[in-house]
Amino acid sequence: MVMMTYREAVQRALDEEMGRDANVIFFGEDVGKAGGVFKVTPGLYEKYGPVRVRDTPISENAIIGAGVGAAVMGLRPVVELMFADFAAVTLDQIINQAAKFRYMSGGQLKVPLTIRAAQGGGAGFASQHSQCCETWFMHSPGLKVAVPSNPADVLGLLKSAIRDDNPVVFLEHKVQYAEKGEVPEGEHLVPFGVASVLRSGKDVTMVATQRMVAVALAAADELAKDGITCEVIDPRTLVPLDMETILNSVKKTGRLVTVEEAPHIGGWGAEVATRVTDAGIWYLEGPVVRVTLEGAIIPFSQPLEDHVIPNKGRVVSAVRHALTV
Amino acid sequence: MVMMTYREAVQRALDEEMGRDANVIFFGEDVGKAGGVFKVTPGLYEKYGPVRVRDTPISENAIIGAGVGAAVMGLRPVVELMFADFAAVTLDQIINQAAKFRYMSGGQLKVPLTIRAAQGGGAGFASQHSQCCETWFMHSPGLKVAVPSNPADVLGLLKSAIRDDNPVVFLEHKVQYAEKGEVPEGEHLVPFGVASVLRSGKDVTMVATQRMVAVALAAADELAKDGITCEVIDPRTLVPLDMETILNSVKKTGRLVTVEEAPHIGGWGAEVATRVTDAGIWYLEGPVVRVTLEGAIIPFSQPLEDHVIPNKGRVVSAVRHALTV
Amino acid sequence: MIAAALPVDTRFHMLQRMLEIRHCEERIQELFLENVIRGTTHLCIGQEAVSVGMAATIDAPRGDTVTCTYRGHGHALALGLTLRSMMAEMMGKEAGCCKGKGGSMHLTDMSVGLIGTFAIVGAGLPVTNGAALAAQIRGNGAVSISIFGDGTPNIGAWHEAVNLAAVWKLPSIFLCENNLYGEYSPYETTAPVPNVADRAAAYNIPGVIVDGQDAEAVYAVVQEAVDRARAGHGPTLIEAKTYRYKGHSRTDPATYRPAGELEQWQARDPIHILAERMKADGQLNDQQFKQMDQQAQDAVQEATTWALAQPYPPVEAAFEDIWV
Amino acid sequence: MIAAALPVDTRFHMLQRMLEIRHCEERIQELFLENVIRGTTHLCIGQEAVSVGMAATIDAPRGDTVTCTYRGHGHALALGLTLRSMMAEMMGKEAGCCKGKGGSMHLTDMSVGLIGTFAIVGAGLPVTNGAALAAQIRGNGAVSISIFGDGTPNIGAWHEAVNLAAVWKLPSIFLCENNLYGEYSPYETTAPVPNVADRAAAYNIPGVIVDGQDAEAVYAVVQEAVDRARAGHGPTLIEAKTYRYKGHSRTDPATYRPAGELEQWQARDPIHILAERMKADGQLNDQQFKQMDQQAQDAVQEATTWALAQPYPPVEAAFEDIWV
Ligand SMILES: Cc1ncc(C[n+]2csc(CCOP(=O)(O)OP(=O)(O)O)c2C)c(N)n1
Ligand SMILES: Cc1ncc(C[n+]2csc(CCOP(=O)(O)OP(=O)(O)O)c2C)c(N)n1
Ligand SMILES: [Mg+2]
Ligand SMILES: [Mg+2]
Repeated sequence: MVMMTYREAVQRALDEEMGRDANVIFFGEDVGKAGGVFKVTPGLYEKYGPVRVRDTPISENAIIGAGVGAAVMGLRPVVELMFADFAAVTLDQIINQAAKFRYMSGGQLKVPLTIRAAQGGGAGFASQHSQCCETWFMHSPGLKVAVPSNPADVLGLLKSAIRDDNPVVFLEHKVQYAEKGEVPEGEHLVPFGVASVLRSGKDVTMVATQRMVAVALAAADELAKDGITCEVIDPRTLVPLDMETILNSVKKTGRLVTVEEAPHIGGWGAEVATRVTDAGIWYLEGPVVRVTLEGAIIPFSQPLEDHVIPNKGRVVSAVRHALTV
Repeated sequence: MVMMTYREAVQRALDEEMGRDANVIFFGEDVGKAGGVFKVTPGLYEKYGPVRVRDTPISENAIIGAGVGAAVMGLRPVVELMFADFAAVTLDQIINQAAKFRYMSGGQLKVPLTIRAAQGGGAGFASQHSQCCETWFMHSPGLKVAVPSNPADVLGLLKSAIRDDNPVVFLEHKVQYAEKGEVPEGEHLVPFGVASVLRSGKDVTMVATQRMVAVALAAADELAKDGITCEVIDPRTLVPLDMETILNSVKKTGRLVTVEEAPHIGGWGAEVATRVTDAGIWYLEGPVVRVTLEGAIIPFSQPLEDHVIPNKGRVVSAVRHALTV
Repeated sequence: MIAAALPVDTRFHMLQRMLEIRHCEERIQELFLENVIRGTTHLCIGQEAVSVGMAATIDAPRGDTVTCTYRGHGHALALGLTLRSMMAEMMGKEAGCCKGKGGSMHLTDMSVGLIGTFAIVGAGLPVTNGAALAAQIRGNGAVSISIFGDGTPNIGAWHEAVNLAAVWKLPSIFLCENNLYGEYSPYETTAPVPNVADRAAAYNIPGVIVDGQDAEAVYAVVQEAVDRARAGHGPTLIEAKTYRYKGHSRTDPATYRPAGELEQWQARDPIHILAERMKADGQLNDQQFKQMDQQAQDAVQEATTWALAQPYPPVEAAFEDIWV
Repeated sequence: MIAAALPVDTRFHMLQRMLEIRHCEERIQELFLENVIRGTTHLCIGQEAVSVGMAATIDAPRGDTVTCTYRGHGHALALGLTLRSMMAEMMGKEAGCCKGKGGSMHLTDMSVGLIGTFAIVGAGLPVTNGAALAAQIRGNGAVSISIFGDGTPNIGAWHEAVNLAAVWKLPSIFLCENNLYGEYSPYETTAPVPNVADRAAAYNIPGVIVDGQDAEAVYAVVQEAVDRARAGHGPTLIEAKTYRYKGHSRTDPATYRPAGELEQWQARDPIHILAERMKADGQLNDQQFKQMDQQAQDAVQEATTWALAQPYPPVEAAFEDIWV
C-alpha cells in the first residue's frame, strides 16, 4: 500500500493508462501546460507531449464532440470538463451523441470516451460551480457513471473507465482532491458495478457516495453509541449499480437511508429507494429516507452552504426516522 | 364546453394571454410566420405582429437567454424549443441561469419565463426527437414543470404558466397534438400543483402523465374485468407535485404503479415512489412498480418503438405484480 | 472558377449516382406518403451535385470520414451506402444499415466512411473534428468532411467546431449546402452576412463559394480543401449554393417560397448540367442518358421491393447495442 | 483614435472610482488569503479603465443594463454598487447585494443596472440580448452592455448571442476585455484571429479596438456604440486591450507569463494614465491625487470593517428566494 491523495490518484491513473496504450489521449481547458485548474494532471503534457495532451479553447461542445469523434475512430480519449456543472453547456454531445451513438448505428460504432469532471459543494464556489450532476447522466442510457469516494477507487475506476468501450462520465468530488488514502501497489483496477461495504451493521442500511461516505460513516459512529448499527455501502458506480449488495443488506437490516449531495428531486437516492421498494418491499420495516441537498440551490455564504449540504446530524436524524416503527 | 385539439389549446392559451397582457411576447424557430413546425401557433404572428412574435435563428442558447433577459426586465416571454430534446444544447441557460437567477440575486430578480417544448415518442422520430425530458428540469430547483395530458389542461396550465412569476418548463406531448377534448368556455385556468383523479378505485393507485394517462385508463378498464379497480391520478404538474392526492389514494389502495414514458433510471416515477415509501410506507401492501421506457433509447423501427414505450399490456402486468401479496 | 473536366468514367459515375439519389428520394417520398416510411424525411432533391462532388474526394480505406445532417440520404448513397441498406433502414427493417434503429435521420455506414447523419443541428461538426484529430494524431493523411445547411452556422456548436479546427489546424472540411432556407426561414432572415462563406474570416481560414449545382465544380473546391487538409494546412469552409426542390421535411408544401423560384433553380438542375456537359463533350447521347435513368429507377425499385420483403428486427433488438 | 477630453468632474469621478476599485480588489485579495473570503475571486486590477469608461455610458434610470463575468467587481463598483454591499457579499453576509447567496461570482444590483456577473463563460451575452430586446420592444432607447474576456468568443453561446443581436439589430453592446489570457492560456493559443474584434466580420457589425488602459478612450468608443444602439442601428463588438496584474483566480501566481510582461503593462497603468493627463491639463496635483488615493483606501477600509461586523444570514435564508 502507498498513501496518495485523491488528486494524485487521478494523475496516476491517467499516467499509467497513457503509458500503457498509445491510443489514450487527453485534452481539456488548461489540463496540459498548466496541469489543470485543480492541479490534478501535472506532468502529463511534459511526459506525453503536445500531440496526445492538449489544451483547448473554452468550447465544451467542441471538446466533447472531438472526444466522440476520436473515440469512434478507435482512440481512447479522456476529456476534462473542469467543473461538472459545465456539462450543461454540452449535454447534447454527451447524452444525445456519445451515449446513443452505438445504439443509433445499430452497434456499428463504439465510443470509448471518458469524460472527467469535478463536482460537488463545500468549497464556497456558489450555485454554478458546486452541483452534483450524476442524475443527468444516470438518466441517459448508454453512459456509465463513476463516483469514486477515495483515492484507491479513483485509481481503479478511472483505469477501468479508460479501458471501457462505452462512454463513461467520471465524476470527481473537488473537495476531496486533497484527501489521502491507501492505494494498492502495482496495477489496481476496480470493476464497475461492484459496491463496497465499508461498515457492516444490522439495523439500517446506508447508501452514500463520494463526500457523503465519510458523513455516513461518522453518523454510523455516532449512532453506534446508542447501540444502533449501520451498514454503510458505497456503490462506487451509479451506472451500473450494484443492487444485489444493497438488496442483500436491506434484507438483513430492513431499513434504508440514502445519503447524497445532489438536489432532492430525482436524485440517485430516489432510484435506489424505488428499486428496493420494488424488489425488496417485503424486507422493509420502516420508511425509506433520503438525505439530500436541502433547498437544493447551493448558496455562497458559508453558514448557508454548510446548512444545505448533508451533515452528520441530518444523517443521524434520518436514521432515527427510518427506525420509526 | 367546446371541443378542441391539444394543439388548438396551446394556440388559444397564447392568444388569450397575449391579448390580455402586452408584456407577453413569443419567439422561437419558425413559430411566427410558419406557425410552428407542429402547426401549433398559427395566426399569432399576424395578430400580434413582428415585434411581439418572432422567428429566430437556430440558436437555442440565444433564444433561452433572450427569454431570461427579457423576463428579468419585466416582460413575460414565452419561448419555444421545438423538440424538448433540444434543451440539451442549452441546459445551462435553463438550469443554471433561469432557474437560479432569483436565488443567486438574493431575491432581486424574477424570471417569468415560459419555455414550451414538444416531447415524447410514438411518432417514429427516433432517438433524438422522441425523448421525455421532464427529469432534467425536475432535478433543477427553481423551475416549475407542467406535463398536460389533455386540451383543457393544456389551456389552463399554459395560461397559469405565463402568469407565473417563476420560470416554467411547459412540456407538450407531440403525439397528442391532434387529440380532441372538451374545454370549458370562457376563462379557464388550472393551478399548478393540483393533481386530477381521473378514475377512482380501491385496489391500486396508478400515477400517469401525458400520453400514459390514456394507457393507464385503458389498463384500468381491462383490469376492471377481473374485478380489480384502479385509481388513476394525473399530477398535471411535476413541480410542484401534488403528493397529498397521491398519498391519500395510496392510503386507500395500498399499492402504487407509476406509468411514465421517460427512461427508467431516475424518472419521475422514482421520485413519486420514494416519497410514498417515506411518508406512506405504512399504507403500502405490495411492491411499488414503475412502468417506464424499456431499454430507454428510442429506436426508429416501429415494432421496436412500440415495444419500448409502455402500453396497456405492460401496465396490466405491472398492476398484477403490484398486487402480489 | 470553371472547374476542369473530370475523367469520363468519373463523370459517368457521378451522373449515375445523382440519378440514383434522385429516384431514391422520390421513391422515399412516395413511400412516406403511403405510410410505409414513418416519422420524418428530409429530401435532398436538387442538391445531388454536392453529394457526388463531395463523395468523389473521399478515400474511405485511407480513413477519410464524413458527418452530415438528417438531409443525408444523398451523401450516404454517394459515399456508397447501398440502395438496399438505405431503403431497409428507411422502413425500420433489420437489414438496414443501422438495423432499423436509426432511420432516416441517423444513418451510419463505417464501411463507406459515413460516421453519421446528425439529427441535432450543428452536432456533426464537433464529431468530424474528432475524426480529424484521430487522423492528425495517427498522421495517416485522412480528412473528415462535415456537411450542414445554411441555418446551421447560427448555432454554437458550429462555431466552436470551426474555431477548434482552425486553432488545431485539423484536417476538417466544413461544407455548407446553402439551399436558401432553414426549415421555413429564408437564409437572410436569420443570418447577418450575405454568404455563409463570409464567416470564414472569423476563423482565419479560407471561405470558398461554389456553384452547388455543378458536381465538377463542387468536386474541385472540395478536393482543393481536402488537399490542403491532408497537407496539414487546416480546415476550409466551403459554401455550395444550391436548392432543395421539396419542402423542408415530410409534407411541407413550401408555400413560403416566392413564385418562380423553384423553376429558376430547376432550370439549373444538377443532373441536367452534368448530362448536357457530357453530351457537349461527346461522351453521352440522349439514348444513353435515358438508359442510365432507367437503370437508376430500376435499381431503386429493386431495392424497394427487396426492403419491403425484409423482416422487422425482433423486439428484443430494442435492448441490444446500448452497451458494448 | 485620440479620445476627446472628458469634463473635469467626469474625470475626477472616474479616477476616484478606479482608485476605489483598485484598493477594493487588493483588500479582497488580502481577505481571501486570510480566509475571510472563501471560494474564489477573479480580480480586475489593471483593467479598471474599462470598468469606469463603460460605466460612464450607462443610464440606469432609463433602463440601461449590464451583464459581465465573474471578473466583475470593478464593473459593479463602477456602476455604483456600494463598497459596503460589495464587501458584505464577498463575505457571504446578509447585507451583501445578494444577501450572501451569490458571492464573488454572482453579483446583481438592479438599482445600478447590473443584471448579473455570470460565472459560466459566455452565459451573460444571451441574457444581455434579452434586456436589449425588452428595450427594443418598449422603445425606451435603453441599451444593454455585455462584458467578457478574450477566451469567451470561443464558446457557442457567445456566437449565438452576437449573431442574434446582429440579426435583430438589438441595442446590445459586446465589450471584450482582452487581457491576453483565458485562465492560463495565452489568447493566441486558443483563438485563430489576432484580434477579438476581427470576429465582427462574421456578423456584419462594427468591430472596434480600443486602448483598455485609457478610460477616456474606452468611454468614447463605448459611447459611440451606445449611441448607435439607441438609434436602432444594432450591436457593436468592442475589444479593449488590457491586462490583469494578478493571476486568473485565487492564488494563481501566473507563472505562465513571460518575464517583464507585467511590468510593461504596469508602465501603462490606467490610474496613472488618467491622473497624469489630468495633471498635464492642470486639473490635478500630486497632493490632491494622494488625498484621493487615501480617501479610496479609507472608504474600502470603512466598508471592510462594516462588512466584517455584519451578521451572516440566518440558515433558513438558504431556503428562501428559490420561488417567487
Ligand atoms: C439544435 C436543433 N435545433 C433545431 C432543430 C430543428 N431543425 C431541424 S432542421 C432545421 C433547419 C436547418 O436548416 P439548414 O441548416 O439550412 O439545413 P437544411 O435543412 O436546409 O438542409 C431545424 C431548425 C434541430 N434539429 N436541432
Ligand atoms: C462554460 C465554462 N467553461 C469553462 C469555465 C472555466 N473558466 C472560468 S474563467 C475561464 C477563462 C475565461 O477567460 P477570459 O474569457 O479571457 O476571461 P478573463 O478571466 O481573462 O477575464 C474559464 C475557462 C467556465 N466558467 N464556464
Ligand atoms: Mg437550408
Ligand atoms: Mg482573458
